[in-house]
Amino acid sequence: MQQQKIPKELFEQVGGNTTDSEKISRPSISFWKDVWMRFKKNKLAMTGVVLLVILAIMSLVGPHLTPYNYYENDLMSANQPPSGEHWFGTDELGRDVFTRIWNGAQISLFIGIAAALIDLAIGVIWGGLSGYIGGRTDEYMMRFADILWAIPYLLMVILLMVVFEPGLGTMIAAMTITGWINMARIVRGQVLQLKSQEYVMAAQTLGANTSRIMAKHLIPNTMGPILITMTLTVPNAIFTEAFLSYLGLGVPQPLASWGTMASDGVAALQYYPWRLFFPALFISLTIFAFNVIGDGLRDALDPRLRK
Amino acid sequence: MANNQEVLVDIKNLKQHFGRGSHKVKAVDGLNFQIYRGETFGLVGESGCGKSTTGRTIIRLYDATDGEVLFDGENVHGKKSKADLKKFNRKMQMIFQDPYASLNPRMTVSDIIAEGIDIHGLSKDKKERKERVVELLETVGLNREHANRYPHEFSGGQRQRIGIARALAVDPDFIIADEPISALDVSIQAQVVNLLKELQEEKNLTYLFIAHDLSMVKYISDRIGVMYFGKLVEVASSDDLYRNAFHPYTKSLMSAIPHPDPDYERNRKRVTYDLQEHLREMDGEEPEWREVSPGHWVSCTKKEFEAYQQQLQTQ
Amino acid sequence: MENILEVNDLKVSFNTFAGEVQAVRGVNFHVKKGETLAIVGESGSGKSVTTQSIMRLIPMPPGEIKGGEILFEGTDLVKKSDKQMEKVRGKDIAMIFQDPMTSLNPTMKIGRQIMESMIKHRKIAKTDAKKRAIELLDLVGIPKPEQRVDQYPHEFSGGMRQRAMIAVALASDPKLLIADEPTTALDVTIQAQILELLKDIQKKTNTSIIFITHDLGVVANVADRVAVMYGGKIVETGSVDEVFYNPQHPYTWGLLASMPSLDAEEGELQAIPGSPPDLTNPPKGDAFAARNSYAMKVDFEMEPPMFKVSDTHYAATWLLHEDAPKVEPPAVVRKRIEHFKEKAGER
Amino acid sequence: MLKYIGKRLLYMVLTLWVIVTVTFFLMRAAPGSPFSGEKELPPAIQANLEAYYGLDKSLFMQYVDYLISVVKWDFGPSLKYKGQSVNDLISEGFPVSFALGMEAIFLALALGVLLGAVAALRHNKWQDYTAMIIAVLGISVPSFIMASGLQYVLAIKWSVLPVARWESFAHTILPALALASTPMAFIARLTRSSMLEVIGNDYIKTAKSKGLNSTEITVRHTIRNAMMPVVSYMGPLISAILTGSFVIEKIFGIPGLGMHFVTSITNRDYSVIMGVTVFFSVLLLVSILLVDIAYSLIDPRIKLADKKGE
Repeated sequence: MQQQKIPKELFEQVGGNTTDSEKISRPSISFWKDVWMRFKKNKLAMTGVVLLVILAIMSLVGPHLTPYNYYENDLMSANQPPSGEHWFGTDELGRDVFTRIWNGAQISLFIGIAAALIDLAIGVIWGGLSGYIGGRTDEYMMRFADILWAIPYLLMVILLMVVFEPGLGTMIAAMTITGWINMARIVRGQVLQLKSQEYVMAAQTLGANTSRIMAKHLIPNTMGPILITMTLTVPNAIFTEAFLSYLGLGVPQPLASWGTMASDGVAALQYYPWRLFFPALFISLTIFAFNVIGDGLRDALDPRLRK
Repeated sequence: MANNQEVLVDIKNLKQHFGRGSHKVKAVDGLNFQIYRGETFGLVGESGCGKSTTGRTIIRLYDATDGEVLFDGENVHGKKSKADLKKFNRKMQMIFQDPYASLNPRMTVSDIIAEGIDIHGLSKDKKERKERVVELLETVGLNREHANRYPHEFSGGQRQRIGIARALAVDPDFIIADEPISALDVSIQAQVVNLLKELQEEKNLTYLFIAHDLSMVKYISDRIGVMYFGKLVEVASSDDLYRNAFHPYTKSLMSAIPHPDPDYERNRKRVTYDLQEHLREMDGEEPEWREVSPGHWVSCTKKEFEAYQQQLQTQ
Repeated sequence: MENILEVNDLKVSFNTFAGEVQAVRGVNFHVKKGETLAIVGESGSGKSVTTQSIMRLIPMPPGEIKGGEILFEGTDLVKKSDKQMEKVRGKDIAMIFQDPMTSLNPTMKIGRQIMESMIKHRKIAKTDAKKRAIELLDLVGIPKPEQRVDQYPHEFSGGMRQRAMIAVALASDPKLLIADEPTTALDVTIQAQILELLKDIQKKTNTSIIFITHDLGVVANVADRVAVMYGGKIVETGSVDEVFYNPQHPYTWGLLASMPSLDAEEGELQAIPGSPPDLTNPPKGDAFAARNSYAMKVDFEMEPPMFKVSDTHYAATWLLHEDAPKVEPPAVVRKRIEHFKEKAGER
Repeated sequence: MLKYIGKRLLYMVLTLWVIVTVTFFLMRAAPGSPFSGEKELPPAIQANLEAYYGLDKSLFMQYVDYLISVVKWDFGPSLKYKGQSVNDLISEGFPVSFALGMEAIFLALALGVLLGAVAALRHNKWQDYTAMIIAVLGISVPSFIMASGLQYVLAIKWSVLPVARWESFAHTILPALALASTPMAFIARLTRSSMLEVIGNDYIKTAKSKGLNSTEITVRHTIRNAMMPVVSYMGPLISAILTGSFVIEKIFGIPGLGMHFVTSITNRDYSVIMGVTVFFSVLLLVSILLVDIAYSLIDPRIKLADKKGE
């Protein structure tokens, strides 16, 4: 090793600077801010967000952009292809498809969001209690859920729709009657896992009561999986709505839902393919948007990917 | 050394069994020992021997299957009013093993440290709370700027110090440290151990220090208990234990620790412990808890007891 | 003795969210035939990255070998293609990982996992490979190897799995064995058994070993030579006696002083204050300077070169510069140096 | 193992009982008589009919009768098609549905695993993106739209495949594809994420350190471990295929059980709805049980858990 010439005064002893080594140079970021920054980088997920925002705005604004409404028949102009007058064409009763699509958006999104919210409420309470109380109570609560879980979801929904008066309420009720179990299971799993985390134990040793542990420790740390599950419940409900509509169990006429419109479109496919195209497009776009948002959230929340 | 001292924690026939029937695991199976005020009691043993369960049962994270934990003469277990439990929660605290899992990732450092203050209403207003948090941060070698940050921004050693600050917030008398350094790097371990020692002197704390690293335990503890499969096999002052370990399991454990000393390592003779063979030697006799020399207890048979005493005399 | 491995100025980086992490920043070392080199350092010091680069096991991307060469028996592994590397891995160089619970495939029988590299590299028949697998299990001290060979990893205890992992590594008689913290996840008594086993095998097969650990006790036990890493660099290297009894770098001093020693009537442990450096923007000068109570102005300005202490002993600290003031190492270290002088006197 | 299966069977029976009971009371609670759709019947004939179908007994007795006949595997006569029993419908329609379902399951598994594996092995490369776009499309497009789309393009516009009916193998391709599209997309995503997780495991590093090449690592170490979640998806897969078959069979005019079921819904043919629901439930529960048993046979770790559990 060659020794370079170094000015002598540099060899003055100054000692270390420990406070420097403890300094954190990066700006402080809260958990959700961090998740959002990660999420923003996911182009596909952001596409989903933009799509959803547009869909939501259009569902409110869209119906007012045309001189038509969703229920008025005009048999003279039935089954018209898309044109300057009817942007998405008309259906067999001459109703403007563009107007109906955005009214349908209201209904489809409402069904999806309502189902997700009901699932959320029941699922979080059931799963949270089951997991937190544990022991026998947990066992019985989960057995009950297991039995319901084993009932084929769509079959049960179909049965309920056959029996009860068709309508929005029935449909949402039918979807949530067993739909909440998925959420309950996820919440329970999370709570069980978190319960044994050392920070929860620390709170217990400090004398925190159940409500404090729930509010400060368990629920904030379960939010991620809950959010992901919700973003996947919404498209599932929209999907189910479409499926039921195809079986003739959808919302009654003249209400427009994407499902009923697509179902009618299938019947008319051979001669008026655009009548399937538009509802199909929007159903698919919505499900797509929710799915990529769900995926994006999952990635953004994945603890293995963070440093 | 500690004989004339006041007993702070008295553990009597403590048992902690998990599961039922054939699934039963006797994690802790009849422990008896005392911890004196102001001392550090080290509890060592290999993974799965029940040492962490012991700590958690003492602080009532688990309800004991049987036995008592007397803290200052009062049983911690059994039926207790909420107020009584809260009182214990202030006197007894815990420091955890995993610097990552022991801090809630969604809370700021200041909220984490102030959790005890909030629960027990120890500050009059926000300002006092904040001052107290800063004071605690400084006690553990961090500073004001760290208060509003989140756990993931800290290194393992820093996190462990935050955990210590959280425990200190309620001014406890007794702290159970459950492997507080085993997840840390060597250079950081000493920081934490020194901090614990300083705090002990300053605040007259009593520690139960649970670990598997015997050299560090020896350094920090006044007395040491060695656990094997849910039972204590030997308790002695730490110097005594290192000079005169009697129980064959203790011997094997001590002979297995590598020391940062090549010459020592070249000559190290490892002793192995074979439970089956030991059981055969005991010849069906149940070992009992006997005092071989003052303050040095060993779980042994009568024959072994005599042999140990002989061994002491010839020294 | 000839060098089996020579690493020259190796630089490895990872591209992460926060920027480029310079995990290894110019590392030089060599391993001789039949010896054990221990690389010590704390987490984030770059010791695992260094050895995984030798095997070219770091995921690329985000990892990248930015420079330097890794000469194995004279040929540069950095320049080899992936295909050529496959012929080196397992055959010439084998590796044992830290966590025996996760480093074995849970759905494949232990025997098959041992046989794999034999069949691949030595093209022997399955029945012969199985026979050899049983022999290997026996060699690493697993009782009833004929039965064990057909069991799955979950049927093995932690210590047994690490033994099985060693058998996997030994399957093709590698010339160099890299053990990456092989005992960290194990209890002390099991650790002692595994260390004895490794030394025993080395004696029998004359394999070279690179042993990575953060435990100085383990280093003292297994190593012939030691390299101390800090902040992505080697700060001191020498024979095990030199590093333990005549340490030169303040970081090595700090490590030795922060461990309780057995016999000494010890006072306070001398902890190294502060936290390790953030390698996304490594500090100017000596990476250890901020935590070094002996630091001089120059430590914050310039990186110290490797100063020669003896033919085998080098340390990267400005304290060894002729113009540097003489400093007193911590008491524990002074005692060690006295011991070193006594030993030298005896010789 | 036997104890485990026994326990599972018990739960299955319990679930079935809940399904049968719920189905029964729901149907009885349905508005209107099953015969109300037809022209006004004279009261005497109405009473006769009701007696024939057991509708004159008390509700509870009807329930008990129904339970007994279900246990005897007799779902009674169809209300709409005189002279045909529900059992007839099942034995007639099920083989067709079964063939279609099998073809779809095969397609979903083969294509799904292939897509997922390619995506995982070419992570963050164009192959990954392509495969995942296909998968997201499969998930986003409801099966009846997919079916109609395929029918319109491939059969009506280009006439490369038959539009409908159930005659030759060529007739099965479109419906099977349409039926498989959604589950295939799920399997692709599942395979991908599971493979990515396995690739990150330490034992893959071990395999690499042995000098195995990437094909050997994938075949011997990655695929098998990554298939576990896919195997456990088999239950939901069968369920998805089964319910999907309702619309697919209707669109393609396939005389399977799903088509009968949909027709019975439109006709409000309650005994058929009930019978087919119970049949489908049994089918699903049994296949999920079989999948779980198969799973425990594939994963050596689970066997141990069972041994411990016994």
